[in-house]
Order: sequence, then structure tokens, then C-alpha cells
Amino acid sequence: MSLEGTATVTSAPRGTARANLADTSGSLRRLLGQRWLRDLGLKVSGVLVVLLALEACSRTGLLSRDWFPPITDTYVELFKLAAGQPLWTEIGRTLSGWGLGIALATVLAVPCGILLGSNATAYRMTRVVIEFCRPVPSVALIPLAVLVYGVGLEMKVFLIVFVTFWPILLQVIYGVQDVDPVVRDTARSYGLPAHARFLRVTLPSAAPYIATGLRIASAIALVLAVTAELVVGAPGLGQSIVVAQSNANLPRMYALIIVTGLVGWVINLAFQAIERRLLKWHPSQRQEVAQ
Amino acid sequence: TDYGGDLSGANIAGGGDGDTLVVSETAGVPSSFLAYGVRQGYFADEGVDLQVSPSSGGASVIPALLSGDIDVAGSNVVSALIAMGRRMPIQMVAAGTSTDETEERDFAQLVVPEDSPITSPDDLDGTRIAVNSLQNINDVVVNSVLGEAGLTNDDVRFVEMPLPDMPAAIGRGDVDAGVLIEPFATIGTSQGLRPLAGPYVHTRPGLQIGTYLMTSERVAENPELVAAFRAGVERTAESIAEDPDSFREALPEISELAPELAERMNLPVWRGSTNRESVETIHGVMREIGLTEADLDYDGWVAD
Amino acid sequence: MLEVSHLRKVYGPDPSAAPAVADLDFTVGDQEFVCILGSSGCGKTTMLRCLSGLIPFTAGEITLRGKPVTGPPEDMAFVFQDYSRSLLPWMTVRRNIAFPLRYKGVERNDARRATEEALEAVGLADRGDRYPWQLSGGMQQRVAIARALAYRPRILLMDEPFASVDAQTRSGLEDLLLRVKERYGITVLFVTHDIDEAIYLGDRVLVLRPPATVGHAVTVDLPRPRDQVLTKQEPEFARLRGELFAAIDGGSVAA
Amino acid sequence: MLEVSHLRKVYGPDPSAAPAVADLDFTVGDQEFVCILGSSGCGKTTMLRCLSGLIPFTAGEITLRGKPVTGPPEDMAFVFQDYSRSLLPWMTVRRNIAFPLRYKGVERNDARRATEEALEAVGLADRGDRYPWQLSGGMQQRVAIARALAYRPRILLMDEPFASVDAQTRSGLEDLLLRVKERYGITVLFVTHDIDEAIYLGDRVLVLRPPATVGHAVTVDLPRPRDQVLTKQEPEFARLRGELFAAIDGGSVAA
Amino acid sequence: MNRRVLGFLLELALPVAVLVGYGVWASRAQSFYFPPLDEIGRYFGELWLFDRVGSDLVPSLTRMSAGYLASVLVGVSVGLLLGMSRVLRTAAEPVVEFLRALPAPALIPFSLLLFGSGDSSKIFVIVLGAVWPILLNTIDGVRGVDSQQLDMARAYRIPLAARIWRIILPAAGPRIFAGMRTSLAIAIILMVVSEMVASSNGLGYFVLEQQRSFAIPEMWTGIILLGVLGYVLNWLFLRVERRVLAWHFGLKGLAGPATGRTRSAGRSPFGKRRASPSPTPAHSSASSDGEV
Ligand SMILES: Nc1ncnc2c1ncn2[C@@H]1O[C@H](COP(=O)(O)OP(=O)(O)OP(=O)(O)O)[C@@H](O)[C@H]1O
Ligand SMILES: Nc1ncnc2c1ncn2[C@@H]1O[C@H](COP(=O)(O)OP(=O)(O)OP(=O)(O)O)[C@@H](O)[C@H]1O
Ligand SMILES: [Mg+2]
Ligand SMILES: [Mg+2]
Repeated sequence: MSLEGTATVTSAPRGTARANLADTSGSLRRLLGQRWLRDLGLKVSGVLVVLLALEACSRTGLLSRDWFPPITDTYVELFKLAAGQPLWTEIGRTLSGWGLGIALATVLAVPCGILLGSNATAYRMTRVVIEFCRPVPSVALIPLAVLVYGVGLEMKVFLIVFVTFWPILLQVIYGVQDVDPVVRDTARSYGLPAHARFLRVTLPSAAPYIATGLRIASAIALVLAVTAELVVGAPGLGQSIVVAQSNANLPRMYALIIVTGLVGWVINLAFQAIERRLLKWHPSQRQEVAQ
Repeated sequence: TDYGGDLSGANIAGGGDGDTLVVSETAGVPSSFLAYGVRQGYFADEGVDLQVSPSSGGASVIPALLSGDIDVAGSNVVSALIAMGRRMPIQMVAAGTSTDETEERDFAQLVVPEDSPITSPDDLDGTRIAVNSLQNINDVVVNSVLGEAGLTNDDVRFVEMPLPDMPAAIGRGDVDAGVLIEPFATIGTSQGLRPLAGPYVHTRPGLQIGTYLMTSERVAENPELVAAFRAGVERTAESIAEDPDSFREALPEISELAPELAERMNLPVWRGSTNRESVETIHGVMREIGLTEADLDYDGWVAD
Repeated sequence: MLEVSHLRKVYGPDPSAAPAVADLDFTVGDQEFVCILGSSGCGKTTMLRCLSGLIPFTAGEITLRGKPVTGPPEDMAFVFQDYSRSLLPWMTVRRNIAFPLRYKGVERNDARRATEEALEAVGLADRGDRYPWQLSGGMQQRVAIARALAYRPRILLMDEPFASVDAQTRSGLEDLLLRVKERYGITVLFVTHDIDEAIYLGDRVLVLRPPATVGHAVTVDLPRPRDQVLTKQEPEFARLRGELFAAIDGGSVAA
Repeated sequence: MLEVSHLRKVYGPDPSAAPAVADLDFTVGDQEFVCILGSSGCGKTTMLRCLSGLIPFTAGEITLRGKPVTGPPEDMAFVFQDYSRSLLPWMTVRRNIAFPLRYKGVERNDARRATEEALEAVGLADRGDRYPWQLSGGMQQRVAIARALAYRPRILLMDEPFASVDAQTRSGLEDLLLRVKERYGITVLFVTHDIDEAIYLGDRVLVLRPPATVGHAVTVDLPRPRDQVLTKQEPEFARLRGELFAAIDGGSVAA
Repeated sequence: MNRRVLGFLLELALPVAVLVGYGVWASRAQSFYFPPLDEIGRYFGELWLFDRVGSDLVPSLTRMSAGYLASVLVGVSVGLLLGMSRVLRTAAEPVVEFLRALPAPALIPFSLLLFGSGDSSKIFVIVLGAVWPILLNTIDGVRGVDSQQLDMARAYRIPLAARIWRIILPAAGPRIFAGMRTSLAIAIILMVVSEMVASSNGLGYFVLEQQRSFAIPEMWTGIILLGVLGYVLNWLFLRVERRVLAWHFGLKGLAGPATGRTRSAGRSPFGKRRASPSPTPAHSSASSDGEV
């Protein structure tokens, strides 16, 4: 039968095509390099603007030198810390709680969210409890968590899971509701079993929402890991902040706070990279691919 | 400085082939005290392998104690009395920080701005006073300062804020006065704040502020261990009392405290065993200002 | 094979509202190819969706091989009118076609072969690794068709499947559909707006009148296999075309 | 009015990839009605999107009334092939149609009148308060057409606008389009897969060959106003149909 | 016994089960930190009916609503800006991610320095915590708008303001609401956190103070009140959402069984009562008459 492919087109004769190719691949590389550079430039200038604003604040006396250690001291401290190994140990301690917590929260919240998002009865049964638990403040739970889980990793993980579970859950529920009905019907009409509908249809449809949820949750988890260490005195960045503060070592305290922020930023970079790969089909990513 | 130690100070541990005791103690000078004792080998001599974990001194050390994750909790007497008044199964096993004998050498200072019209406790009527925690030791000691002028806690307003923020808030006039604790008292006075009173000493010279807590169960099960710990605390306290300068010298190394602060600031005093009069004084004031309703059961609460 | 009696479907909660399908009766025999014509909005899509068990209906009965339809039956494939939205944007064209096969229990190798065959048949062999949104409208529609054909359904519902392809491709797809149907013994319900296409493909042509009742049914007595040129030259073809044109004309409200 | 020369469009970052539009040249006169035929995937939609300034092109030049096109020109309306996704689901049908008018500076009353007229013209007067997703596919397509007509553009781009409506509605819409075009002096570019439709509507018919180059251009010398029955009976009509059929056949790579 | 009563009972089943379970367990376990129900109940009556409502609940609610509203405003407007401009988004990314990861307790000193110890510093802390879910969801929602709709708007030369109001915001609406709902709970949590410091009234202050004084049953009453508060606010939120996103629920076939998805998997998990199935915003009067 004559339904062969619409032939792909190679309009130019061979020789010129190759010449073109070489020519354009060079410019392509240049183009990509430029884009990468431009992005970096943008990021750096964004940071610079903020730093200048801070500087301006302290110059104009909005932030007094007495109370804020000179920002340069903080940088010096930051570099000294970064050169030594202890800082990385503390980051590692904080991140181990963070990683376990966020992983566990994801593994729990995604299936729950899909179930609750697609099954009205399940949602109604749990609604009161969910809405009741969501606003329970983590700080109030710390003593209880300590009582049950002690001061170690388990306590941190429990707190992180308890708090980040809800944002992920909600994002998943909203994501599930955003599944295109035509897509859903397609899956149903081909008789996909429930697990396949979950894996192949609902999960990818909700993926953009879940990705946002994970990015929200990852920052909350980091904040919580640090807070727990700070309040309870579990080893990690938080406890380091307390120690620095109690010893009136303010440059170090601020340096450690900056480290926390930087860790959050790096984590987010990783999340973005993963998102770019997994969601390249989504309009938010593909606008930058196509055209 | 070299960054040999852990930033969170979580690995101050050492010596002793005996039982391991995990102690959570307020970060700063109080935990440096224990770390110093560990360094000097006093605890190892008593057969205790002490692990010190600095905390922010909140209420969460007591659940940590109850959960069994830590063996000894450093807290202050007021928190301990409140908890025991609520029948928590814990006991004081040794004394922590105490204050000195004169107000100038008190390691807490009630300060006001240099140009403040407040010159004596009488002028505190109707003012806002910054404290690092509400309904706690500050209420007790400020009450005694106010009592001298015939005032009570109801005549002032307490505002809670972290110690590092206090000098700024006082200087700016957000609050009228504040209770600063070392090393922030030294920092504050060097930024031009004026000490009005040493509230701890004012309450009672040599007032015991800190205390070490263990669960009653543990105390009953293992009195030798308790005694060994107390002995270690005593040895350390004696050594510091004899040679405070070497402690001051060691401070920057142990805790990254700035050397000039370590040299200048008022240090607490340590003793080994609990000071009965202090506890009774504090409990009395607490009853008076409504921090607790329970009667003092000294022998049940203090393991000596 | 498929029996529809007194089917009624009202959208919304109020059963006394105007129905999208009012009172529909017809039967489809085994391996029959039934084409459905009807003016825009007369309820063809709604009917197909009821038959496929995707939406519940308000009243009436639908039985497939003797069993009442309550959910999507096994071995059914559906080509949706809104083809661009029925392709999964996160899968390549090839995976879009292959993924229902896996859950039908088709062997991995067989699935791969069926996918490649279907891609080849709709003329997209070189686009298998693209994403649907990188294709033109007509190509997307062909991917949806390829998915349905690769599935080897026993019953195939198609809702204006050739609306966005050019005349030539369309003839090719028509013939492809007929061959596949013949070879695998598929029962087909085929909605179209093209009278010629309906006659060329169908064993029977139903004309729906809004709100979906069968206004006219015509049995197509043209020999099989059919041929794009010869079949359309038969006098019977012209006669049927005239009859259907009249039937649609008479039945539809001016739209 | 509209001049396209050496238009080239390659999707994606790599300019040496296979182009969707390779090298396109043509001009459209003022108030001309140009129909575009071409096999599926040959680049028609891509071309329209370039002309409308919606996507940047890789090389070549497009000028509209002497000015190069860099963004969507004023007074242009576009009926997209993917009509259902171009309607805003949060607006009722009526608001979807009226929506662009407000920002064109049309008086509120005039806008209301134009909306009602357009709704009436496409046969959806009674559906104005529905949401697009409550309509059948053909109705949605008609809403998109109504929106374009109510806008009274000077240049109208239509991408297979009648693909999902039945034959009768389609004839009605064709005549409506011709009337509106005549009355308001609109220039129309009209993509379709239906050769008869292209001849019936157009002043000129272009046949595109993949990747979009003009393979054949035919001037339609049929008298206006046209008539669904009479025009299609003219011998010239039959001749043109034959010519175009051959042009598409010969030009397209087997599709 | 109609369906509504049944549904209501269904909804209450789990909470009741949890309460009973806890009650039985707590009275058996005699844990200091998990007091029996009747004790909590007694304190709840004493404290919150209605002694401390004016002194603690009202100030807290004021701070929280101010903080939440500010979060919504800032989150949506900045999110729009960053979502629409790649340049701005790239430039702001490091700063935003940095701020996002700062722990609230570490931020409090900052906000005290900047805003003093009044309510504004607390509102600042709330905003700094609650703005992120809204901001991120808005950014991602804006970036995910169907390109076909944007092309349509550009083709018809819809001006930017209208494009934002009529297309981008509604299209991103479901995501913005997802963010707002998460933020609602976070705002409550941060209300408590912000009252940890420099505060002498408020629900958060109450809870933490009771905790520090080992007044555990009293602390539980505060936590329960926070839960109740969250539940009520969420209920209000859903009512608003139902109205604003009516089209979305209809489009996705989520408006309840009446639209004809009784058997299908996707039914609205929202709303106690089934929302009117033809999602008709108040301003339009949908005539649901069928084919004439
Ligand atoms: N976003 C995109 N990214 C990459 N390639 C694309 C994209 N859109 C279209 N193409 C490719 O460009 C070519 C032309 O597509 P276009 O949509 O213009 O075809 P068309 O003539 O409109 O076809 P049809 O009649 O099927 O709608 C096709 O080969 C298609 O695969
Ligand atoms: N989700 C819905 N809610 C309410 N009414 C609907 C819905 N879907 C369709 N309708 C109405 O039902 C009727 C039949 O629609 P249907 O989609 O079945 O028509 P159709 O025959 O497929 O038309 P077309 O040829 O235009 O696709 C129409 O009047 C339409 O407005
Ligand atoms: Mg239809
Ligand atoms: Mg196209």
C-alpha cells in the first residue's frame, strides 16, 4: 500500500549540506555558549543587585553596623568555613535528615494524593483529619517528636515528613484534577488497568504540579531540618548556628545562615535540572525548546 | 583559628572507659564548662565517658531526657521546678551555673541605654523590658529588682527576643531595658548600654541558676553513675575556681568565643551540689508570681 | 453484537433538561461496518461515548455480546474527535501507540512489530521518535488512528477520524481501515460528515437527527472489496448518495 | 498586500535540521481570497503561523502592506486548526466571541451586536451562554469562526476551519464567509484539504509541496457571486478540479 | 436518611474513630505529654470559651490574615512577572531560592531589626514563609499556559493587561489556588512561629508558653484550636475556589456525579455539597435548553 512515510527532506546536494552542517554546528555551539553565559550573567547580576541593596541599606544607616557585623567579616568567615571540613560534615548531617524526610514524604504523599484526588469517598472520609492536621505548627510538635523519637535523625525525619507531606499531598490532588478528560477517557477506553492508569496517565499529567510541590517541600524540609536542630540541639547546621550565636560569634552565625540559603539554592538547581529532563514535553519547558 | 572541631560542638566527648553519659547543655559558656572538664580528664577520672551536646536551652531537653536519648539535661532551676511541680519524673543531680557575689560581677545585667532617664529600679514603672524567654528565670529575678522599688512584674511589660537582637532593640528604643546574659552583657556595655542592676545577684548573692537533671528512674537505678557525674562536675568547678584564667584562656578554643570577650566578661561560678537556699528562694518567688502552684518537695526533687 | 434500545442521555443533573441523545434504537451485527452521519451537534459523539461505557446514560439499555455495558468493554478502541488532546504529550509517537498494547498483554516483540506496522501504514514511519506536539494536525490524527489499529480491537469506534487529513491520505487511510477490518474481523462504528466516505466504507449508514434518534438507515449493497474509483462509479453509489443527502436535508434543523 | 519571499522555517535550535517550510514565495493581493492545499504535514500551518507573526521564521521576508511582519499585524484574525484549544474554557461562548472586540476599541453596544450576529450566523444563537466544553466539536469550531468574523479583520487566516462540521453546515458557512468577505473587503488565506471547497471559495488556489514550496498555483476564473449548485456545475470547475488533483498527486511525495 | 446525611456521617467517621482511639490509648498510657481527652476538653472549655478569644485569638487572626493577604498579593504579582519574563526569572532565581531556604527562626532576628518588635515584623515572617507556594505555583502556572491560547491572544492583538487578566491568570488559576491552599496552612504555622519571639499575646505565644511551662493539656487545647481554625479557614477557602474556578471543575468533569461521571474515577473530592453541575458563575444565566 502507498502509505509510506512522508519522506524527510534533504533539499541541498550532499556536498553543500556537509559544508552547511560544519558551518552551522560551529555557530550552534556559539549560540549555546552565549545562552549559557547570558543566564549566568543574569544570575550573577541578580545576586549583585541584592548585595548592593544590602550595602546601600547599611550605608544609609537602615542596618546599623553595631548590630550587623560588617558584611565583609561574614564573607571572610564564610570562606574560612568552606575551606575546612567541619562545615561539610554539618551540611551532611542536615542533608541526611532532609533527604530521608523528603523521600519518605514523597513516597507517602504521592500515592495518597492520587487516591484522594481521584476517589471522592476516600477524600471525604479523610478530609476533616487532613484539614485539621495541616495547620498544626511544627514547632509545637518538636517536644512530642523528641519524646517519641529522641533527638536524633528519626526526630528530624518525622518532623520533615509530617510537615512536607501536606504541601505535596495538596499539589498532587490538584494535579490529579487537572488531568485532561480526553486523556483520561483514552486510557479508560483502552482498558488500561488501574495501576497503568496511575503510572502512565495520572502521574505524568500531575507531574508538573508534583514537581512544584516537591520544590516547595524541599525548601520547607530544609528549613525544618535546620529549625529542629536549632531548637532541640541535634547536630547539624542548626546546632552550629546556636553555638555560634551563644558565643556571640555573629559573623559565623550569619555565615552559617548564608550557607543554609546556599544549600537551598543548590538543591533547587538539582530539582530544576531533573524537572527539565522529565517535563520536557510540558508547555512550560517546551516553549524554550521549540520555535 | 583552625577549624579542627565540629561546628555544632557535637563531638565534645572523651575519656573514660566507663559508662557513656550524653549531656545536653545550653550552648555557650555552660556547655564550655563541661567541655573543659572533659578536656582536663576530670570526668574520665571518675569513670564517665561524657558526651556534650550543646542545645538552645529550650523546653525540648526534658522530653529528650524522658525519651532516653540523652542521660543528663542541663536546664535552669526555674524550668526544672515548673516541670517537677507538674510531676514530671525528673530530679536535679548537680548544680550548673551560679552567679558571683557582687552585682558588678553578675553574669546577667539589667541594662538601659546610656542616656536613659532610668537611673534606678524605681524608674522602671511602666517600662518595656526585653528578656530572652518569658515566664522563666527572668521573671523571677526582675521581680526581685522591682520589689526593691515596691513594684511588681505587673508594673512592667516583658518583651521576648533573642539575645543577639537585644542590644540593637534597646539602643533603638524598641524596649526601655533588657536583661542581657554574657557574653552579650559585655558586648552591650561596650556598645554604650548602661548596667542598672545585676539581677541574679540582686535576688541572692551566689544564686544558682543552672541545674543538671536526670530521670528519677535513672537516679534510682544507678546512683553510682550519678555520684560519678557529680564528682566530675565538682572537680571541674574546683579547678576553675582555683585557676579561672586558664579556663578563660581555653574558652576561645573550646567554643570559638572571641578572646577579648573571654577575657573581659563575667563568668558564672560553679559548684558541685545543689544549693538548697537558692532553690528555696527561687521557688518562693515563683509561687509568688504564679509560675508554679506546687509545694517544694526538696528531698524528692533533688538527688544529693 | 451491539444492541442499543431507548438510549437517552441528558447532560447535567436535571433529567428533564433537553437531552443530547433522546431515544436511540439500533443494532450492529458482528463484524459489521456501520457509518453514522448527522448534523453538527446532533449527538453522535455523545452516543459513542455512551456505547463505549465512558459516560453513564440517563435511560435505556446497551448490550454488547449480550452483556449490558457499564464500563469500557475489553478489546475496544476509540478514536476521539479531539485527537490532539487524546495523545499523551509526555510520550513519543511510538510510545503513544505502543503503551495500550502492553496492558492488553501483548508480547513485547509483537507489540513492537505492531507499532512499527501501524506507523508505517499511516505514513509516519519516520516520525516515531517525535512528540505529538511536534507534529502537524493531520499527523496527530494519524497517530491516534495508528494507536487504535495497532490495538487490534474487536470493536472500533471512530469519531470523525479523517477530518484533518488531505484527500489523498484520506483515501489511503480508508482503504487501510477496510483491509484491517477484513483481516481481523473488527466491528466498526464510524462517525463522519462525508456522505461519500460513509457509503464507500459502510455496510450500513445511519442518519441521526437531533437530538440523536435514528432518522434514516440505509443498507449499502455495494460489492466488497471496494475500490476508490470503481465503487464510486457504480450507479448504486450515486443513488445512495442522493438518498442520504435527502435524508440529512430533511431531518436536520437549519444550522 | 502580502508578499512572501524565500520564507524558511526550521523548528528547534538547529538551523540545519529538516525545515518545515523550505523556500516559499508568493504574493496575495488586496481583498484576494487565496486557498491553500497541500498534503498533511507539508507546512501549511507553519506557514500561516509565520505569516501571522506568531512565530519567528528562520530566513526570508514577509511584508504586509509594505511593512515587514515582525509580530501579529493589526486587524488580523486567525482561526486555528486546533480550535478546541484556542477557545478559553473559563469564558462562555458569547464572551469568547466578544473578548477580542473590546480590545480592538469596539463600542460596547456594537460589540454586543456583532457578537449576536456572528452567533446567529454560525447557528449557535441559543448556545451563547454555554461554555465551550459543553459544546460538540463542530459547534466549538463554529465558535472559533464566529469569533474571527465578529472581529471584522482586514486579513483573515483560516486553518482548516470547516473540518469538523457536516456537509450542510459547511456549505452554509462557506457562503457566509464569501458574503462577509465581500461586504467588509477582507483578504483571506484559507487552508483546506477539500479541493472542491478551495475552488468554490478562492480567487486563486496554491498547492504546497512538502516542505512547503509552492508547487502549483491556479487562478479560479469562476464568476462571483458563487452558488453551491450552479458554480459546481460549470465545466471550468470540473477542469480546475482535475488540474488540482493532478497537481497534488504529482507534487506530493507519496503520503 | 438522604445522601447528604450519609455523606456527612461518612466524613465524621474517621475523626470520631481517631478521637476514640486516642482517648482509649491516652487513658491507658498515662503519658505526661499525651493527656486524656476529658482533661483537654475541660481545659479547652475553661480557656477558649471565651476567655482568651479576645486577648489571644483575635490578634493572631489579624496577623495571620494580614500576612496571608500580603503573601497572595506578592506571590501572584511577582509570580506573574517572573513567569512571563525569562530574563527576570533567571536573574531572580538564585536570590529567591536562597531566601526560600532560610529557616524562620534565623529570619526572626532580621525582621526584628528591620521592623522592630511590633506586628509588622510578625507579618513579615509570615509573608516570608507563606509566599513561596503561591509564588512557585504562579510562576509554573504562567509558564504552563496552553500555547494555543497565547497564540490566539497575540493573533487578536489582545493588549498585555488583558492578556494577563483574561488569559494568563485564569489559565494559571488552578495552580495559583493550589498554592494558595498550601500557603493558608503555612501562614497559620508561621503565625505560631512568628509569635515565638517578641510577643506577649496570640495563639502561637499561648501554645509555646504552655509548652515551656509544661502545661501540656493547655498546650493541646491551643493545637486543637489551631486545627479547628485551619479547618474553618480551609472551608471558606474552598467556597471561594468553587466559585472562581467553576469553569475548571466543569471542564475537567469534576463537578460531581450529576454531570454524569458516577462510575468514572474522577469526581470532585471537594465541597460538602455537590456543586451545581452546570458551573454558572453568578453573572451569566445559562439557559440549559437543548437542541431546538
Ligand atoms: N512545534 C514543532 N516542533 C517541531 N516540528 C514541528 C512543530 N510543529 C510542526 N512541526 C513539523 O513541521 C512540519 C509541518 O507541520 P505543519 O503543522 O505546518 O503541517 P500542516 O501542513 O499544517 O499539516 P496538516 O494538514 O496535517 O495540519 C511537520 O513535519 C511537523 O512535524
Ligand atoms: N459536557 C457537556 N455538557 C453539556 N452539554 C453537552 C456536553 N457535551 C455535549 N453537549 C451537548 O450535547 C449535544 C450533542 O453533542 P455531541 O458532541 O454528541 O454532538 P456531535 O453529534 O458529536 O456533533 P459534532 O459533529 O459537532 O461533533 C450538543 O447540543 C452539545 O451542546
Ligand atoms: Mg462530535
Ligand atoms: Mg495544519
